[in-house]
Amino acid sequence: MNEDVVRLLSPEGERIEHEDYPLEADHDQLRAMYRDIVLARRTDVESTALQRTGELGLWCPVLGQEGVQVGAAHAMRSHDYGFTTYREVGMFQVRGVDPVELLHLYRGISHASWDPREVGLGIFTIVIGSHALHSVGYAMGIQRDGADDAVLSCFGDGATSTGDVHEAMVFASVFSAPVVFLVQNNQWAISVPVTRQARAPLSVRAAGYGMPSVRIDGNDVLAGLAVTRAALDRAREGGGPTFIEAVTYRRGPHTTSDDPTRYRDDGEVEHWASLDPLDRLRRYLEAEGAIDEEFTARVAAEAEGLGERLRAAIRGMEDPEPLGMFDHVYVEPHRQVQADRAAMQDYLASLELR
Amino acid sequence: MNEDVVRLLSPEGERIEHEDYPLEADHDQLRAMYRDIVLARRTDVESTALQRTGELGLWCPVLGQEGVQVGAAHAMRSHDYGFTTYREVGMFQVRGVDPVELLHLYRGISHASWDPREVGLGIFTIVIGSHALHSVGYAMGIQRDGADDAVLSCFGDGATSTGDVHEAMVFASVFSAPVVFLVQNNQWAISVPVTRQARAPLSVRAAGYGMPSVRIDGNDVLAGLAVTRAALDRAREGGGPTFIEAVTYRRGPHTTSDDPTRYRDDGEVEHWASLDPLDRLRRYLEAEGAIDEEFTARVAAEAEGLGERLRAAIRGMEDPEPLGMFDHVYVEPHRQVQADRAAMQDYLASLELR
Amino acid sequence: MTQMTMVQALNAGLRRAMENDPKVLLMGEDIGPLGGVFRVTDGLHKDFGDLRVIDSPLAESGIVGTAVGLAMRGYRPVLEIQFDGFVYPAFDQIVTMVAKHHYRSGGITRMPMVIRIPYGGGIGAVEHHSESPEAYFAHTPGLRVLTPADAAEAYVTIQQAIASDDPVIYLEPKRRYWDRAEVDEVSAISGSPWTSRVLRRGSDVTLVGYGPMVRTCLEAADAAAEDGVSCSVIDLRSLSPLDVEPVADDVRRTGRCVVVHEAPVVLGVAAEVSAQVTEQCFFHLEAPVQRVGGAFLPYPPNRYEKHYLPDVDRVLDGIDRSLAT
Amino acid sequence: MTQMTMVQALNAGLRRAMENDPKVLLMGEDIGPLGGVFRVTDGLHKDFGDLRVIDSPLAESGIVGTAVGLAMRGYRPVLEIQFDGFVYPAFDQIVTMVAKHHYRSGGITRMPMVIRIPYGGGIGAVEHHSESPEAYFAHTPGLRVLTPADAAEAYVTIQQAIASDDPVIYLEPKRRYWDRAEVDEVSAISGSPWTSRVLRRGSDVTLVGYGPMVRTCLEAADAAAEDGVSCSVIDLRSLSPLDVEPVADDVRRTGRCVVVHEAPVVLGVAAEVSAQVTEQCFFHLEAPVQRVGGAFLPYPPNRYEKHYLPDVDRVLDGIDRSLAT
Ligand SMILES: Cc1ncc(C[n+]2csc(CCOP(=O)(O)OP(=O)(O)O)c2C)c(N)n1
Ligand SMILES: Cc1ncc(C[n+]2csc(CCOP(=O)(O)OP(=O)(O)O)c2C)c(N)n1
Ligand SMILES: [Mg+2]
Ligand SMILES: [Mg+2]
Repeated sequence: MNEDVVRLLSPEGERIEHEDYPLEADHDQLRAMYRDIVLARRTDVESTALQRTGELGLWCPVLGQEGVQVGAAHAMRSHDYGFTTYREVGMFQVRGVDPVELLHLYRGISHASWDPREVGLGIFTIVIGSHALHSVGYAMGIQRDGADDAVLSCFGDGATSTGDVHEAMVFASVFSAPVVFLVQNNQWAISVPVTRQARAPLSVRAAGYGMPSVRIDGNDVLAGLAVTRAALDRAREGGGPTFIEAVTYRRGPHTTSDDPTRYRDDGEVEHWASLDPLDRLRRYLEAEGAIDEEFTARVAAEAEGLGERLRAAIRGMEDPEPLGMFDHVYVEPHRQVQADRAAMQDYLASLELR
Repeated sequence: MNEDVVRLLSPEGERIEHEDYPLEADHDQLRAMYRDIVLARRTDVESTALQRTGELGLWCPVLGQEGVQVGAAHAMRSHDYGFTTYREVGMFQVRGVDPVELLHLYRGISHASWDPREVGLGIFTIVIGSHALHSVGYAMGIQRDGADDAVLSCFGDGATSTGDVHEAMVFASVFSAPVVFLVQNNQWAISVPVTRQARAPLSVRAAGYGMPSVRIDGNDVLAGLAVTRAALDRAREGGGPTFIEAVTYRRGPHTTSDDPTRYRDDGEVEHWASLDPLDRLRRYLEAEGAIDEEFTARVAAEAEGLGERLRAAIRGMEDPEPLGMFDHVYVEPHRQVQADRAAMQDYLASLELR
Repeated sequence: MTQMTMVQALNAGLRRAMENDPKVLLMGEDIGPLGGVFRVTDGLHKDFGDLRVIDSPLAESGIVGTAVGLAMRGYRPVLEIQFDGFVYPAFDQIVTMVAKHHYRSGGITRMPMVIRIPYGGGIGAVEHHSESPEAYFAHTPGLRVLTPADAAEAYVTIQQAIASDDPVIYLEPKRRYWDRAEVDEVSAISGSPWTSRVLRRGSDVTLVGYGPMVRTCLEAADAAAEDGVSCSVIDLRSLSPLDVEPVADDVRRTGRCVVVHEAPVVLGVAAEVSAQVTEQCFFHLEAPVQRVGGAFLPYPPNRYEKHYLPDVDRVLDGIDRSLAT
Repeated sequence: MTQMTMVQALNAGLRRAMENDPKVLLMGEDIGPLGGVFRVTDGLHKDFGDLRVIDSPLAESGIVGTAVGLAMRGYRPVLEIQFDGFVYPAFDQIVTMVAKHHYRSGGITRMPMVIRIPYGGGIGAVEHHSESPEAYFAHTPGLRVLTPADAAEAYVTIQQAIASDDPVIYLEPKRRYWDRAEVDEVSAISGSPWTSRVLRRGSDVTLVGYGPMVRTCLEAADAAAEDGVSCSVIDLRSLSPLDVEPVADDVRRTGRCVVVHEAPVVLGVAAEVSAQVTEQCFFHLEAPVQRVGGAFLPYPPNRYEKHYLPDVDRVLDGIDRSLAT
């Protein structure tokens, strides 16, 4: 990893002070973050397993990136709003998206099913980069409301090549929108290395928009928390957007359909395993005396329970009623949808008669 | 104008040495550039007049921007290739696009009519920003040919906000394509000031792609020549892309349909008139003894002749034959076009019978 | 009643929508101090300020994409795309985000948004300034598509589009921008815009058009009447949903139908009208539905447009073809 | 003859095209060492290297836009768009640049380019991975549109598409990627791809499909035969130009026509086929052309797709509707 990053916790779990990002270590929050990583990881492992047994069509593993996700999500206030990619299990966990909702999606029952207003997190789109613009628009809405909320907009290194991310940076900067861009540079966009997206560190892009940027250790939950919090606060106070590049690594395959042996070495993966975000947080908390065996056992048991809940939920998931697919195409009645629905209803009835 | 620009010729016409851009002043080339500005200006004035009298549907005045256009075009070798916008009359002049071709276009007889291979300049598109990508692809082709040509890609300040320009910079940098991006920052995109496109100087964008950049005085033909030549040479030698921001000003309306009094002050226009690129070149050449009255009179007469030629050409321009519109939709015969053409032919014949 | 051009009617309609609902805001290129290249937003920036009339950077995907976020936050953005030919950079945001968002959110998040696009030819413009992209949008589930035929319609339907909780592609026939009509600014707005309008009843042929071609159809009906052919004229007005019922009803009487648009005929709106009318009136049709529209070529240089665009003669030719069967 | 899946056939066809013409090069996301998410380009990067098999940055407009420049320089780029739902960011480059360039250049500059797009549903994929965008392209003058129905077709037509001097949108029916067929790698390639293929002659109903629905139509014809209904089956293959003549010829015999596709029916390809067949066979038709296709909604979550997608029963229902008139 490039050493030119903000890091508050070493891979060995030692606390590093950084003059720009002082952080009061609140043990409750630290414990909560530990728990969130463990639970996110459980959702990840369990869902991968459910995909392997054919219960899910697909899953996007997050292993290795939970540090910055959980840290940054903890930096958000409840009224703040987040936009994520598919790989943001740590964010979902912290903001309170029930992982069962994710199972619905990857099982093909719904495209999304949580209420963004309840959790302050938009449903994600798979179309890379396009939500960066939605983030900025949402932030422009906050401005117009005169509210002091802020938006966290997450995307990957691959996404930075898209026109939409560029246009998002242009709009955010010229309108001083209260938005923080958080790029998880996990080194890969499926099989394409980040060097195919950029010749310079991604964080350098920000200056071109007159926007400050920070490069952080993405496997350091404390850096994720402190730097994101500072940026969100700056945004809500009218200081405009900030760009954060979190340097991290996707240790698993891109999705359960992917075969990373075709394009990368195991050595790389092992190196990054030694920089695991949970390991270093645990070491730090143990040294601080903030957690003990009883606590870790309790969290482990909770994770077990979560795993069981997910397996049970899958067993109970039934295919939706066919006519449900006609719901919500429009808010107001639309002649064509009504006609097609009626025709489908007749057709289904005719099948039963046969 | 921001003073942080490369300038080799002061507004008063004094030569300024710049250590990065030494320039041997070749009098023949200097005189040629003088002539090109005068002729481009004549094309511009004449075409504007032809639009006012209803002979052309539209015209895009270039007044004020001819300095960098002519300088940069003179930096190109004959095998180099350029991509421009609609406003690049100086480029067209230098590369040898007959202005009569432009009249065809703005009169609505053709979308374009010159052969890009002959002049080494692509036909332009009005869709802002999209040709930046074509430039990069063309440059990638040069790479694959193993040729030492280079591409000059011109666009405006407004274009820098488009996703396509961003994607062009990404592709150019990661593939080290032999292309030079030349932005004519003329301060306006129709009625929108450049501050609505960017919070920082546009040239700062380049660093985010790991690309060098230079900001130049766009009303200084020598800076345009020297800086573009250096960048093109760097590109052809495998050094990759360069980004040049030419700071200049659009002194006329956006097009003949525009009404700039709605959005800007005359004072601004007057200020920039005092920085005119032709005035300063003339002062310099006179002081150098590179031109005399006889020369300027000869060029003036040539411009007169050009004006007459354009007026005569317009008088001779006939509307095209209706069936010509079916030509060149496809290279190979296409059933639908053939059928539609035949139907139109029958229809036109039936009208004559009536 | 006030005499207005379509530009003035749209301006008045936008103003009224902004007065009635503080969540309505406008965004687009050059819509602020300049008032838009056609002056549709003239004076609105002055009266409603920077926060509600937003001159955007030059980026169409950015305009539509940020509007998606504004809608999520509870705003009702009304966007201007400067010309038909410049909507394509925003196509991804329109078809994958705007069109689908309510559906994919399971009905939780609405996307009330109007995307205004001056469209069509006939004004002698340069390339990319005369296109008719309506079929792309009418083929896309999740969008609604409206196009006014005259100033009175424009005044009413722009407000109805803004009031709709679904996203609306609002296509303004630019060659009719300067046509005048009586506009009723006083009465409350009523009626549904999602229906076809029967403008004239005839007995021989049903003429169907929309947007810029409605006037052309009316003129053709006049000309046909002189030749003793009596035409109905129907303005589709809404291209999604299509309201084919009134057309089918009329065709059941006339037995003949001619559909007119500027866009290329192949897979143009007339193809759908033809298919539906034939499905519904098969035994009433005395001739196949005739389509009059653009040939299969990119919009040509404007000196060709008098031949490219359907005009009264071309519509009469379509009527003749129908009557010849 | 070799047994191949469609993926293998495309791979072999691409390889042969690259061997035959050094100007052919491939570009797309993950098409290099990974071989594409469907492995269509498997092994090509290894054998042809970085300069001819280009793993691109994640930017579809960039892929198509740079290919325009490559074509201007004399190359023949063959692009891969990873999935149907990701072609829209490139829509502007495709419809305003690729489609129009030869025309707008006055015939001087050609745009030989193939844009490969895996399309359609039926594989239980997540959102944006199952769409059928063909009507957008078939409505766009300047583009050609091809879609193979099986491996043998794929092997031949991908090479023909690459050899075409016009730009081709090449739509690969991803649910048929793993279907096997006998592929002739030896004979010289001949015949035109721009025609419909009559696969079966029947006497009662003309079934028309393309891409993924060809197999479905053949299966439906088998099932109908068991009920004593004899169907012709025609594969359109080329969606631009459409070759309706063989369909019309057949309908003149059968009097009935059913057109099938996955895309939404409204303004789908079947609308155009219906309109043209009706124009050409008006007095031969015994029933209106029936359309079987997607309902007017965004592609639904995949647990609905068995209901959303036309299958044998839905095609039989279309046949019944036709026969019922
Ligand atoms: C517009 C678009 N193009 C292509 C894809 C296919 N695709 C899915 S994920 C992905 C890579 C994304 O990389 P990155 O942004 O780095 O995010 P990561 O998966 O690494 O978290 C690609 C190419 C897509 N989803 N959207
Ligand atoms: C994609 C696109 N959107 C909008 C327009 C309308 N338009 C034409 S020129 C222009 C401003 C261009 O500004 P800039 O890039 O600075 O070039 P300049 O005209 O100043 O030379 C706009 C918005 C367009 N041509 N293309
Ligand atoms: Mg990544
Ligand atoms: Mg400008």
